[in-house]
Amino acid sequence: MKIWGTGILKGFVITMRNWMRGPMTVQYPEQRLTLPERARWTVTQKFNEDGTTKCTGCLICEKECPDHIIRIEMSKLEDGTKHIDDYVYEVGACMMCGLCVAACPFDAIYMSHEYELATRHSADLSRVLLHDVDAYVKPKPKKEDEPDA
Amino acid sequence: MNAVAPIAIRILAMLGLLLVNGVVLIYMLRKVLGRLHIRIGPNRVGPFGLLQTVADVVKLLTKEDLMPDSADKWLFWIAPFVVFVPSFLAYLPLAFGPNLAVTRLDTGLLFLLAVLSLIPIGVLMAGWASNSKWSLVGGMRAAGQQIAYEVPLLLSVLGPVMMAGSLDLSKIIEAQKNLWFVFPQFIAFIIYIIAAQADTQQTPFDMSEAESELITGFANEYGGMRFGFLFLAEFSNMFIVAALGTALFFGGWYLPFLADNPIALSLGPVIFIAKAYIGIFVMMWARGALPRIRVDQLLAFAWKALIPISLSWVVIWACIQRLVLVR
Amino acid sequence: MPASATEDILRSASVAHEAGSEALGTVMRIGPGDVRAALGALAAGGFDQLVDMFATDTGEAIEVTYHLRALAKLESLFIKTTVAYDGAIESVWEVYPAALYPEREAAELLGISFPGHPNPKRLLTVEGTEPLLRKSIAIRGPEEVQFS
Amino acid sequence: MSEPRLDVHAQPGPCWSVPKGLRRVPKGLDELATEHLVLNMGPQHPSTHGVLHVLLELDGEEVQAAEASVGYLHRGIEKLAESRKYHQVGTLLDRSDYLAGLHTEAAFAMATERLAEIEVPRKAEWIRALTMELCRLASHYVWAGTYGMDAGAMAPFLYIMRDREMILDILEAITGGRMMFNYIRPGGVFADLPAGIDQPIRAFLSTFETYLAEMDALLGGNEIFQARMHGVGVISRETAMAFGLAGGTLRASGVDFDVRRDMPYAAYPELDFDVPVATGGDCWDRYVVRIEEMRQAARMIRQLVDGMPEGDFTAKVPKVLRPPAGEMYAAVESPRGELGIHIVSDGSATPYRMRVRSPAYYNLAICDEALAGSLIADAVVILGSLDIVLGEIDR
Repeated sequence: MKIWGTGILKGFVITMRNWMRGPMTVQYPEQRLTLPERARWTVTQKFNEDGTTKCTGCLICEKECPDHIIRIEMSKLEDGTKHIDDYVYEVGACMMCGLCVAACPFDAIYMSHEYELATRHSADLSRVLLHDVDAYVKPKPKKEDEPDA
Repeated sequence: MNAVAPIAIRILAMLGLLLVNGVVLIYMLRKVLGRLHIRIGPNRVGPFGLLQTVADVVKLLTKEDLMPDSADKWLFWIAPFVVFVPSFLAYLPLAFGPNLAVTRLDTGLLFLLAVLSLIPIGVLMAGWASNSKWSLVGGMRAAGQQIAYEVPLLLSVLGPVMMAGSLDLSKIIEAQKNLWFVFPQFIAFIIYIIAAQADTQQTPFDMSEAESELITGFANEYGGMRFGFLFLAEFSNMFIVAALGTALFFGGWYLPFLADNPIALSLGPVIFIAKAYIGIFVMMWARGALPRIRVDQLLAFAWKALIPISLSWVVIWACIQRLVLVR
Repeated sequence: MPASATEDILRSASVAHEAGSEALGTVMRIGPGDVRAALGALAAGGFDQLVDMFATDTGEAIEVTYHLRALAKLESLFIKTTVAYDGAIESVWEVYPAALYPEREAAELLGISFPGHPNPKRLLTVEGTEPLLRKSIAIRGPEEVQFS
Repeated sequence: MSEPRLDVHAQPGPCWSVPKGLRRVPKGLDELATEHLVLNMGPQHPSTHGVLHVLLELDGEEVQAAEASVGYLHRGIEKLAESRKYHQVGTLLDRSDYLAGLHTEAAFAMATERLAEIEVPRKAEWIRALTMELCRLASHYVWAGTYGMDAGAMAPFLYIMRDREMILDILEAITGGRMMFNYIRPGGVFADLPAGIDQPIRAFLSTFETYLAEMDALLGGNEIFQARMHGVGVISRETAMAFGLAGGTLRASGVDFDVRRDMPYAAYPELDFDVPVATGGDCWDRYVVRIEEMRQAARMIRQLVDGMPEGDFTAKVPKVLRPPAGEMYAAVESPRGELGIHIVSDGSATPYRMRVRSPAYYNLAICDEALAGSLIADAVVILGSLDIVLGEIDR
């Protein structure tokens, strides 16, 4: 059995060399890493320049979500356009896969870089992204813009 | 009454030193290991995390004193003290400066090693009384290991004892005024550090704790201040073997080339403790750098390598001293 | 032609089989009673590795697939057999110890049994769990998922 | 004489024989009649790498029999996949082998492509190979670090985590996720490489050799570590074949098989790499093989970055993929070995049956065989050397 050789002394040297390199810790609340552009965190709504939603209520994201955590409650207005009562997003159950964003044909949602998701109340794990707004109607097929209800 | 008071003060001072040592060493261990692991270590509680250990002590004190249902109640209760008391007793014969010791015993070294060898009993008690299989294995390992490494530890200190011609630690240190024993006794010194590491269950010989195998072994079922005592005893043992190494091999309170300097002499205790802390630092460094040896290899190493070598060194040195040095 | 060589092995072990070449590769279908004999002959005939073994609920019965490989020739072979629900196939662990775990898994997840298995305990689920991979066990759908 | 209490091999059949690859008839005489101790190692043990539960029957410190009890992480991925469309399955498979999600995704994507006969563009193949090799390095880093921790060395783990962090940053920039990538989809990859990604990769490669050599010296160069590893947990070639072992564990036992070379996929036919093989089959050989694999992975990453072709990153794939009815098996060499996905399709938008042939599952099956006769300390090391990921075993 070969024991007590140079390998052990070398181990001492290497650990000391790493001490000299200094700690690699990023002290989180004070220092933060920059996230790359593609980092996926919570799903967030995009808005038009005038502040109206880009969501047309097509329900593709709801169908696409593998975990069924997006729920859109809608009602039809008299003129046949859609009205979004609630766009509910269960952030606590979201696995940030990005499939809803990839599927959205109207570029109405994106994966934000909001990663501090701990909350004190379980109710905060469910977010209402849109509440009581008219669904966006693309200007191309219909030229009229819905006035806000 | 007047005769008792100074002794009581000395004992209390030793207890204070032990507790301060514990607090400082835990902080030091975390910082040293942190830096070796390219981390920062504690830095949130107080400036530079200095109050971290204090916070831990408060935490341990306020924890519920849990006892496993099936534990052997009496043994479980007493085991931490059986571990802790010998490690406190071992402080008594240590000489920190000229005439600075709790008690000066002619057989100080023998006393120290004798009380140190009581510790395995406590560890075995803790392991057995917990009624946990992991603790039992840990306790058994500790017992086997300490019995195996007591022998080379004892044999390795015989060299300095022969050179000094005394078992009194103060006399051994005084004999090193001109020549530290580490130079003539280098082989004994190597055996001493290995055996001392093993005897105090430090990495790479932390068999009884074996984080990745037994998950703190014998201390598995302990919580609160009971665990605190086991923990404290471990750090106090670290200090004892480092201090003993300083006294036996590194000239205690003497500085090289300044042995007669009155300022250096008046700083004796500081020098002594600083040397001991350097030794502790090396022990911590080993903890950061080395993997753990396996238990059968450990025992084989003690019985097949360390004991024969140390035994032959004792014989060789006895011959050298008798035939060459003392005419 | 490797497929015919494989057929020879099966024929010499007097195993009735139905050879086919699908997109998957060479597939041999045998009866559930012949599995032990067929795999024993194939193991002796050079198929030294059981790559995988799993069962599928086809809707009428359970189809068990043994994926063998001859490592020297890098040749894959799929042995398929069909067994009734709650049916039994003799364990092949003495031929391929690799089947020890998958047989336990298939037994609990599809409700078939492997007589001769040395340790026929459940592997993944606890006692009392339904055979989850059967098609009759429904997956929770979006309507049933309720949050908060 | 006391009988082993675990019923690992407790049922001698009518025609009892020791199967090929087993060392011994698993019943020994214990003439000292000492009492055996059944120890529950896990599911919350630091060295079982997750939630593995191993029952050890001990005689003193020696393991007489061992039985792995898995399933604590069973999420029913195979069942859930039957309800998901083909492009949604990747999110599940990321969570199967959570240290190397890209490999599982790639195996599934390849099986789907072969079933639906989709031609994957060359650039997509190269991106796949690049990300998979990075992922392999990240996974091997975790293995090497935890292997050191199993042996009691803490420092290598933290040093290796520093290097892994660089890889995870690169992978996050490419895929958007650090461990749950959802990047390799049927038809290609989800997005093109971001501009300028070769800079961080080259920066990583420039320090890779130094840091790996340091780590290797700290573990493999250490005499204590060597003494712990040599001759421990020997798995013979026959045993390895019989138990269907895969990857580094198989190659350390002397079987020269690597899916990347022998059943080529992605960009591997165009790459120049060696497959390290050892013959001893002990823990030390598994260590050596995996360390060498890391060097080879870095070599491949260098070639992949230098030779990255231009072109499309994905083929034209319909929004809802409906492969024709049939079956398909596709395998990749994941960090743990041959990872295969077997898809049964009935022509609908969801797989009829998906089977994950996970290498760690087969590697773990040998623990009953390999642990018997070792010490507790060895058992920990052997389990570490098998490189198990419980997410993949339990699925």
